This record gives sequence, C-alpha cells and structure tokens, in this order.
Amino acid sequence: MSGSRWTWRLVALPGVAWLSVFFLVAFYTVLAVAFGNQDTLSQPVPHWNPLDWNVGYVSEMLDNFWHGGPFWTVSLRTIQFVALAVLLSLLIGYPVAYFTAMHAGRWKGAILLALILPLWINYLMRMLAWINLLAPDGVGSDVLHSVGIEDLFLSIGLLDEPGGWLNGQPVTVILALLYGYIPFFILPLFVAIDRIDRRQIDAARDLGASPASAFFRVTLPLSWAGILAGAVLIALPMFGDYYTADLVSASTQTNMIGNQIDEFMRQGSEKVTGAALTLLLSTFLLALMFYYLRTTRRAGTAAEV
Amino acid sequence: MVQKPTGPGGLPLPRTDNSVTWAITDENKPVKDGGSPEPGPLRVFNYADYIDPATLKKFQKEFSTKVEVATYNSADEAIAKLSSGAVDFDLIMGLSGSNIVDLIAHRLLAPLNHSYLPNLEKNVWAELADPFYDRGSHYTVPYVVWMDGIGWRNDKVKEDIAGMDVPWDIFWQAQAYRGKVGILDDRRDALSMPMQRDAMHKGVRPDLNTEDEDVVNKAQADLSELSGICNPKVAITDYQTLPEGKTVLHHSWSGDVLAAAFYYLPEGTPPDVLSFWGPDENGVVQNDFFCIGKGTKRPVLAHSFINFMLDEKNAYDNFVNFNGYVPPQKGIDADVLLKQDLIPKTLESAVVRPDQFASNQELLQLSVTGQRFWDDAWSKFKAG
Amino acid sequence: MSVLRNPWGKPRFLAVMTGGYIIWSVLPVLIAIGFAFNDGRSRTTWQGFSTRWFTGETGSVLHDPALRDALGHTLLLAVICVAVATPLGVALALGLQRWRGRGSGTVNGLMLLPLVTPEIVMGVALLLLFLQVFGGIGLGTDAQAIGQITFTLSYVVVIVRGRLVSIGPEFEEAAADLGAPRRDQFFRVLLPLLAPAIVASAAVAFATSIDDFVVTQYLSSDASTTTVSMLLYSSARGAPTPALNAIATVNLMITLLTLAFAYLVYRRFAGRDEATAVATLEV
Amino acid sequence: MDGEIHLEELCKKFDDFVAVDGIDLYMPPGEFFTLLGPSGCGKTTTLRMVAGFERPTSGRILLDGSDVARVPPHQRNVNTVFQSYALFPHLDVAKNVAFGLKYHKLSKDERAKRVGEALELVDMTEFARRKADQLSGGQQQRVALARALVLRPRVLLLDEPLGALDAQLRKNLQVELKALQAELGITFVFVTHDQAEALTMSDRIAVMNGGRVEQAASPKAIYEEPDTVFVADFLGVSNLLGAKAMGPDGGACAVQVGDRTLRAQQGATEARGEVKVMIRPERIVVEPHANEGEQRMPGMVERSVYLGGAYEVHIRVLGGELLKAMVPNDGGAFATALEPGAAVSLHLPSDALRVLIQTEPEEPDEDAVSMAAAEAAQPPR
Repeated sequence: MSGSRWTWRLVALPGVAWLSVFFLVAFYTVLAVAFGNQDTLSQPVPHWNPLDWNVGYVSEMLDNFWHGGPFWTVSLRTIQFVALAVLLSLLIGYPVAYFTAMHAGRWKGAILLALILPLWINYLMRMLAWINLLAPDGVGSDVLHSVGIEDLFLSIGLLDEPGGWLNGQPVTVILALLYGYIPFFILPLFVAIDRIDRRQIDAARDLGASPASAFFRVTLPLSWAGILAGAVLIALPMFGDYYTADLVSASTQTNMIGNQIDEFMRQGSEKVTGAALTLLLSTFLLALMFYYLRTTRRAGTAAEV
Repeated sequence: MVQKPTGPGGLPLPRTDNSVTWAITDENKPVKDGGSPEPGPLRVFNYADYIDPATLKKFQKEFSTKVEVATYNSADEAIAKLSSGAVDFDLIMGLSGSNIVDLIAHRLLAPLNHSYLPNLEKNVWAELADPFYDRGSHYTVPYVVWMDGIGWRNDKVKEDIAGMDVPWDIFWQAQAYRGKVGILDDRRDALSMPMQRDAMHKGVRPDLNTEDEDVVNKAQADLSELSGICNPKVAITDYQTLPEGKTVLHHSWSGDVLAAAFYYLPEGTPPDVLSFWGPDENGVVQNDFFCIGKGTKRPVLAHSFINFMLDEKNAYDNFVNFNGYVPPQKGIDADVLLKQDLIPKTLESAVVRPDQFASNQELLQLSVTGQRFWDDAWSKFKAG
Repeated sequence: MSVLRNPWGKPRFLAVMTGGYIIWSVLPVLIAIGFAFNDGRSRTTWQGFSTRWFTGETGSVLHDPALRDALGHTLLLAVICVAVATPLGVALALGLQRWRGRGSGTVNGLMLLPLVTPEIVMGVALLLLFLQVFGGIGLGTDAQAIGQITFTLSYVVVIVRGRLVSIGPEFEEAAADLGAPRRDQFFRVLLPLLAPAIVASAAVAFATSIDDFVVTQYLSSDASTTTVSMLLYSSARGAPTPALNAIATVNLMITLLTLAFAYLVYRRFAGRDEATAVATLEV
Repeated sequence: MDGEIHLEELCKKFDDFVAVDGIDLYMPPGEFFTLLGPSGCGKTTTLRMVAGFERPTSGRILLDGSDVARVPPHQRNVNTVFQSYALFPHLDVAKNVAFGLKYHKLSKDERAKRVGEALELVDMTEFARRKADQLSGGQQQRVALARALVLRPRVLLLDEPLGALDAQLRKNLQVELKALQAELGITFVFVTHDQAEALTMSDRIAVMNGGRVEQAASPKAIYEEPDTVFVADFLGVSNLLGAKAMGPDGGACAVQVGDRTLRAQQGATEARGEVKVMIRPERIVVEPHANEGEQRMPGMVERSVYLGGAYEVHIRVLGGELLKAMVPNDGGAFATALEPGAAVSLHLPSDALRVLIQTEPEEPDEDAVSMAAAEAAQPPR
C-alpha cells in the first residue's frame, strides 16, 4: 500500500518509545545498579557508564555460588522444585491435553473452557483456596487423609505429621507450583496435539504400527514442540516465583531464588545485591530461552508463544 | 578513647552509654508556637493494623479533619520508601531506635515544638520522654513499647516454658511441634534470639547490637539448626496464627500476643490458652515513636495528633481495644489490666514494665559494616 | 477407530483422568467462593449461608475501608491501564504490521520480551527505574499503572496484529480504489474491521491488570495503593475472615464478565476460532 | 474516447526482484483487454500500478494522455474488482456499493438512485440489505462489480475476478462479464492466468512472462500466430520441434527436422540457424504408415488417449521427438487401430508449420512452466 515508509514508523513510535524507556532503560538500570556501588546509607549508587562498572557485587555472588554458599543452596533448590513441577505437569497434562484434542468429541468445547478458566482466575486466589483446603481442619486435608495419600506421604517422609501440609513442606510447595502453573502448560500442548493431522496417525497404523508404536513414533514426536513450549512457558515464571513458597510454606527450607531477590529488593536494604541476583537469574533464563529457540528452530517448528 | 563506630552518613550511633542529641539546624526549624491546626487531611504512615480505627475516628471528630493512613509491612520497607523520596507524609509512626540514624541521615524528619506536646512530660515514662537516642526529644516521641519473647498455646505446648532455666531453649527442643513454630521475620530480632540464649547459658550480658562477625555468624548457625529441629516459619503474623492454632510456639513481640488475645481470638477460644514469656533482663525491648515528616504542610495538626495519642485515655483505649502494644504511660500497667479482667494471668508478662524496659536492651542502628554482617547472616539463614 | 489409536488403553482411563484434572483445578476455587458466603468467621467450617462478607455492616467488602479501597484501587489501575495500553498497543500493532524493513524485527522482539520475562525481573527493573531514574514519578499509582501498561501492551499488540494479519491489506486498497482518502481508509474501513480485536485486547488488558500481583506490589507505595491481589497475598498467611474470599470472588466475577463480553463481541465479528485463540492468549 | 491507457517503459522492482521489466503497452479505449500469464509473470503488479496500489520504479502510466504514475489510487478514475472481492464485511450490500459515492458531490436521492441502478445492473437488487459474508461467491463478485461500476470509471480493472468460483459459474460469468463490457463500452483490463478465459472474453490479449510482454494481439492472432515459443506453449497444446532453418524457399522456409526437410510457411520464414518449428495437434494429420512423401514423417504410436470426440495420440518420430496429434473419433477403423507400437506417417502441412526464433534468454521458473503446462492440458474451445 502506498504511504511513506515513515508514516508507519511514526505510528509505532509511541509504543516503541514506551517499551524502550520502561523495559530497556529499566533493565539497564538493573545492570547499572548491579555493577554499581552503595553509599554510606546503603542506598544503591548506579554506575551508568559501563567503563565505570564495579564487578564487586556480582563477582561476590558468583563466588558464593561456586563455593556452595546460600545462593547455591537456593538456586539448586529452585531448579529442583521447577524441574519436578514441570515433570509432574507433563505427566498430568499430557493425558489431559491428549484426551481433549483426540477423544473429547462433543465435549471438546466444554472441556476446553474448563481448561482455560483457571488462566483467568487470580493466581493468589487459587493459592488462597488451597491454603484453606490444606489447613489442618480443611476439607482438602480430610480428603487427602481419607483416601490414604496422607499416609502414603507420611510413610515416604514427604510429610512431617498428619495434617501438616502447611508446615513448611517442600512437597506442598511443589504441588502448589504444579497447581498454579499447569493450565499454562496444558493449553499450548493441547494446541499442538489438536493440530496433528489424524490421517498421519491412520497412515502409521496402516503401515503396520501398533497403537503404542504409532503413538510413540508419530503422535509424541509431533507434539514435542508443544511440550517444549509449555515447559518453557511455565518454567520461566516459576523461576521468578516467590509468593507460592511464601504462601503455602514460609519455611526457610522452601525458599526459592525469587524469595531471596524479594528479600533483598523489597524488604531489606541490600538493593545492590538484589539487583546482582536479578541479573544472574535473568542471564540464566535468557540462556534457557535461547537454547529453547535454537532447539525449536532446528526442529523446524518454531513454536508460537 | 575507643573509636566508636559510626552509622549511615557518618553520623554517631546512639547507645545507652553514648546518648545523642540531634541538632536542630537553621534550614530545618520546628514550627512556631501558637499556631492552630491546619485543615486536613493528615497523611499518616504506619505499620499495618497498628492503630485502632476507633481512635482515629475520635481524632477526626475532635479536630474536624480527615486522617489518611498509609501502611507498610516492615521497617526496612518503610525506610526504603521514605528515603527513595517517592512518598511523603505528615506523620510517621511505628519506626524505632534502630531506624533513627537512617531517618536523620536521610533528612526525613522535621523537629518538634514541645509547646504543642504538653502530654509528653505529663504522661510518658521519664526515661522515654528524654531518650538516649534522641536527647531532648528533638525529633521523636514514643508511641508504644514491647519486648521480644515467646508466645505459645498452653493447650498444645505442655512444657513449662517460663519455668525453664533458659526458656529460649524450647525452640531447640521443639521437635514435637515441627511445622507449627514461628520465628520473627526480622533480621535483628531473629538473630538476637540465639545470642540471648547463649548469654543466658553463660550468665553474661550479651551485646545485642554487636558488630562482631563471629557472634553474628554463630547466631545464624544456631538459628539455621532450627530448620532441622522444628522447621520454623519465618513470619510476623503470630497475632493471627497463634489464636487460630496454625502455630503453637512463636518467637513473638509481646504486643502481638496481647493483640491476639484482645482482637484475633476465634469465637469459642478463651484468651487464657495464650501464654507469653519475656526476659526480665538482657533481652530485647524496643519502642516505636511518632515523628513528623520533613515535608509536612500541616505541622500543627501533626503535633496535635501526637499530643492526642499521648493522652492517657486515648492511649489506653488504643492499647486495649486494638493494638496490644503497651504505651509507655505512667498510668498504665499490668495490674490495672488484670484487675479489669482485660488480660488473663498467662499474659501478664506481655505488659512491659518500666524496670524491665530499663534492664533489657534496645536493638539499635548499626554501622554500615556491622549491618552487612547481620544482613549476610540473615540471607544465609533465609536460604535454608 | 479411535480406540485403536490410543496407547493408554481404553480412552475411559483418559476421560477419568481429564475429569479428575478439571475437578482438581476448579473445585478448590469453587469451594473458596462458597466460603465467601459463610455465615461464620471460619473459612474451613461451613456455618450457614450469608452475604454478610459482601455487604454486611462490618468487615464486608462494601463497608470495610481496606477491602473497599483495595477493590477501588484495583479497578482504577485497570481503567488507566486499558485507557493507555489499548491505543498505544493498537498503534504499535499497526505500525509493526506495515513497517517493513530495517528495525521492525528488533522492535518486534522487544515487544515480545515482556511476555517471557518473569514478573519479578520486571518488578525489580521497574522498581529500580522509579527509584534511580524517575524519582519524580516515584512509587505509587502512577508507577503501578506504568508497570502494568508495559506488559499489557504486548498482549494488545499480539491480539490486534493477529487480526490485522487475517484482515490483510485489500480492504484498505479497496477503499482507496473507491476514492477514500487515507483518513477514511483508516476510520471508515480498517478501524471498524479492527474493532472486535480492539475490544478483545482492551478486555484482556483489563483482566490482566486486575489479576496482576508482582509488578503492582513492587511499585506500590503505601496502603492506598494496595490492590486486591496484594491484599490476598498479605492476608492469606494469617487468619483472615471470609471477606477475603468475598473480595476475591468479586474480583473473579469482574474478570470473567469482562472476558465473556469480549469473547462474545469477538465471536460475533470475527468467528469462533479466532475468538478462542484470543481467549487462550494469556498463554 | 475515454479510457485509453498507455504504459511506457514501466518498471517495478521489489528490492532485488524485478516484477515488471520495462513494458510498453497500449490499451485502446472501450476494449476488453486481458493481461495473461503464469503466476509471477508481473501481470498483477502491472494492474496494481495502473490502479495506484504500487508506485512504479520507473516509467509512465498515461490515462487518457496524462501521467498518473504518482497519483494516489483514490484520485484516479479507475476502479478495481479484487481477486477476493474485498467487500467490507461490516457493511451491507447497499452500503458497500454506496461507499465510493461519498467522494462524489451527489444529492442523497441521486446517490440512492445510482446504487439502485448499479445493483440492478448486476441483478442484486433483492440482496441490498444483506451483509457481505452472507452472500455466495458469485453474488459477492457481482456486488464487487457494482461497487466499482457505480463510480462510472473510465477504466475497470479486474484482478482474476473469477478465480475463486467453480467451473460452471465461471463459464456463465465470463459471458455475462463480456456482455456487460460491451453494454457499458468502458475499458476493462482483465488479469488472468487462464488462457481459455482470456481467449473467450478478450478483444486483445497481452501475454506476459518474466516481467515482460511476449506478445500483444487479438486472441486469434495470439493463438494461431504466436510470436514466441513461450506464447505458443502457453496457449493450448503445441508441438515444438527443434529444427535448423535453411532460409527462404519461395514464400516458405526450409527447415530440417531430423533427417527430413520440411517447408514451413508461417512465422519467421526468413530465419536461418537453430529455430523451433511449431504445429498445433489438430493440424497434424495421422496417416497409415505406407504414406510417404512431401511434408511427411514416419513415427510410432506410444499412447492413445481417448478424449471422447477425438483421440490424442502421442507419436515418437524419427530423431526422438514426441508429437501430439488429434485424430477425430469419426467411427472409422483407423483411429481405433492406433495402439501403442503402431507405425504411422505424420502429415505436417506447410501452412500449419510455424517457425519460431528462440529468443528467451532464460527459461520461466519451474512453477510457471508446470502451471502453463497444466493450463495447456485443456484443449482450446
């Protein structure tokens, strides 16, 4: 269409300016603070010029990592929690997404609605719901007790005492993360499975594959992009989560990297340390993101996020 | 003469043996005498749930003005927000001696004019009407006092905690209450607790404002040990969780336990299931104060509010109807409360006595280096 | 033949699993909503039906100043967020869609970044920005609104661009061909065609703002800037009353009504598939 | 007369890709002019430049004598019927048709009258209140036509307007569209890749390839007297034989095909050297093997495809080239005897043989070739 090429750039300009200031400059501020210093009032003194950067705080933090300091402990725990929550999301989410896409029939619309619904319920409200349920006299506690899950968890040491779900149990935090984020995993997975051409599966069967082998050789590989997209989609925010662990546990044994950042940034007076930690977390997540993009691009299936 | 450590901005750090008088400078003078209260609204910055709405209502009615209360959840948060310059208030309450140097260093306060505060001399404990951290009460006037102690549910915890040689030991013997134990989510209070315990075992007086890295780290190690013993929650919601039974043993501020009894008990739970113990000496006592924001446009109204809160009746009502933190008023002590059947005997020791206040210690501002030892230890504890 | 394709045995097992999942994911919330109507103070023991926590004289959403103000502030932020993010996002979507060549790829990447940035990172970045660079704006309502706009902007752009792609350039060309000048090509043709997407994106921005927690918390200054989410966070750990459930319920109803409205508008004008795609956009 | 278009040295580049490579065309007023070619040949780009949607890289577009190359589309008195119709989905049929009238100074009544007339013209009066998406493809096409014609343009541009319709509807509309053009007497510029459609409707056809015009002439001339190998190949089934021209031979050209020398009376009879000789399948006469002599070549049947009215017989001639010939299904025994392996003799009349000089420096891209081949598979009507 006609029109000067500058017109459209001009139209985009306010939005671009907004994102530049409130995203790029904001992020640069994190860098400037993390590589900055503190004044005698413990307030950050950002170093805006990269040539003046003071690597002290960041290197101190890295040092802490290498030598198994508290940041190492917390990071390791965070990775464990996230990995377990993602794995459980896959184990529960795949059959659900698979059923909805392949076998739901006339219920598909209704089930889809039920899958979408949690996305739009306030995360904190969903946590609040579980806190009530898991209280020692809560309905959830009773149910878990009567169906024997409580005994099971007690016997394998995942739970300290009967009804003690909110006593600061790692397992409660992992299950809460699972509950909080799994809807965001199922939807992209559903979309990926739904997009698979059924005739390809029929073709596999026609060529002599058993149902199981048709699944493992055709359906699963074709939904791989969806699995990956869903996993990244929930892993990224989980790495920055602090409220889940705080709400359902508040024990130091379940604090995640987000809790440390929150502690430094919002509660305490160590903003420079907090900024350095934020920087390291972002770098890690950026690397994760790039790895993901490279994998999907190589597979020729750049997943839509 | 020993070189005393200095605090933020190179200012002196007040100690009981090193009292400080904060200068009143020409560029920041108190409001002149004889003014009348400005029209509102009075903008107040306070801890969440830290003043009785009824008291506020009364003030608003008496002065035909409005009060807007903004709240914060921790002193660190308040200092961070105030010193960022992002917020501005007429009156700040809830901060304590451990924040005074920050407040002065950041030039956040306006000096007081005592002609507007007749109740200060009339009602307040003598030692707090002229405290060592602010000689002459140039900038601050006390609001309430409290001490750190142990709050517990005597229907669930069977040990006679108050009768133990070192009651703090209960936390290290709390295997039975695993998951239902709480530690105050405040680095100074929490880390000073094992220091007190150590000192009590040794029969010495601890320095709870120590800047000795080894002492701080030892405290952190002791505290971290608790994770394995009773997996404590780190929280300041004991005034809600103790009455609900979500926790049964808590490292508590005395005021929170009284507040729990006054206000937060569920229907059907009698107040005498709550017990409190606090040390008579060598423990932690603290006091909060009122101060006036430097940028205030309503200095006389702000003074009026302070004076109103220092009125014995108002202080008493705010204390027993809501807050639970003891105002350092000459006319209010535990005996009065017991007689009026307002608190059960089990909570008698949660009402801080002047003699207790004198022989315990306040947690005070540290030097920047000292602060870092405590911060690092705390982050290590928090990392689990 | 579907049975043959299924490696899990009978689909009945899958059906049970899906049903179980849905119950697990939705029922706790329904129970929480139920307790908003509890007559007693407990959030775990049912003591009869009542709306006291919504409209009662004391401690209700309507009459407790803390709750009422939190709800009011939440809605205020949502309105500001929609009012700014929608036009800004629509313009950015149009610009990006038409701006071919140098720079557009970079801007596109920049626009998508907030969608994959964990909220705490954005919260920290914006907090430091407002403390170190924009001290003049400071923390509080303005900062909260700016923070929310920054990431809802991306949602608006993604939705509007999706619609732009499906519309294509030919309608504007047709208008030009029929004699419509630039202005009319935009206002008489493109804008009406984009309207459902704009409504949908505004609704998504509104709902996202209402449910936001981290950025809003990081940029808050004091109690007057407390939102419902922040209230849920700070109270859930203690011993709140069912009023907390009540305010969460009100919050949820506002969100769902907004989205249902947007879904219907979108479906009416742009077809069901696209509407479903928008509804799932938060992914 | 109004509606005359001259394209002069018209060029359009998209970055490095040359879509239209300096074409000169004359479109006389009141004619049905067709731009024909495979996809990617530049015909749509040419049309879009005339409409004003693309700005030429260089060259001139003269509309009734004035250069409009830099005039924006809404200021040109030409209108377009789009491939996808581009009816505004948020407006009903009448409002769609009335859309452009807003930019003409007309009274309300006059406007309504013009809309009514236009809808009547395309027989859509009863659908005036329907939304565009409630119409069938054919109806949409009519509305698009009415929407453009209501503005009384000097030139109507049609970008593959029948492409989305099924075969039967398409045939009917071809006739209607041609009739409409005759009735209105305005210039139609029609873009299509369908050679049959082009031949049926046009007064004049320009065959385009690779951004250039290969030949512009009447349908008959294009089909029967193609100037280039591409044109010959693109329009209908052609047999193209590699040959060596040996110069004029009394009004004809002697060409050597394999070991035979034939006389070709059509085309570049002056040529010498490597050429192509073309003959339409229906002009080849298949005779029994015994027939020898002038203009004849022996061959062997490879396939015989039954087409109903005729057989298309594929015959391999000496020298290896494969020719297609049409053998009428006249009920005789000869046609049915043409089974694979049968030896035959082909008669290639000299007045049906056309000498073409191979000018193309580059082959059309593969897609274009296969598309052209697909089109060519249909026998001309």
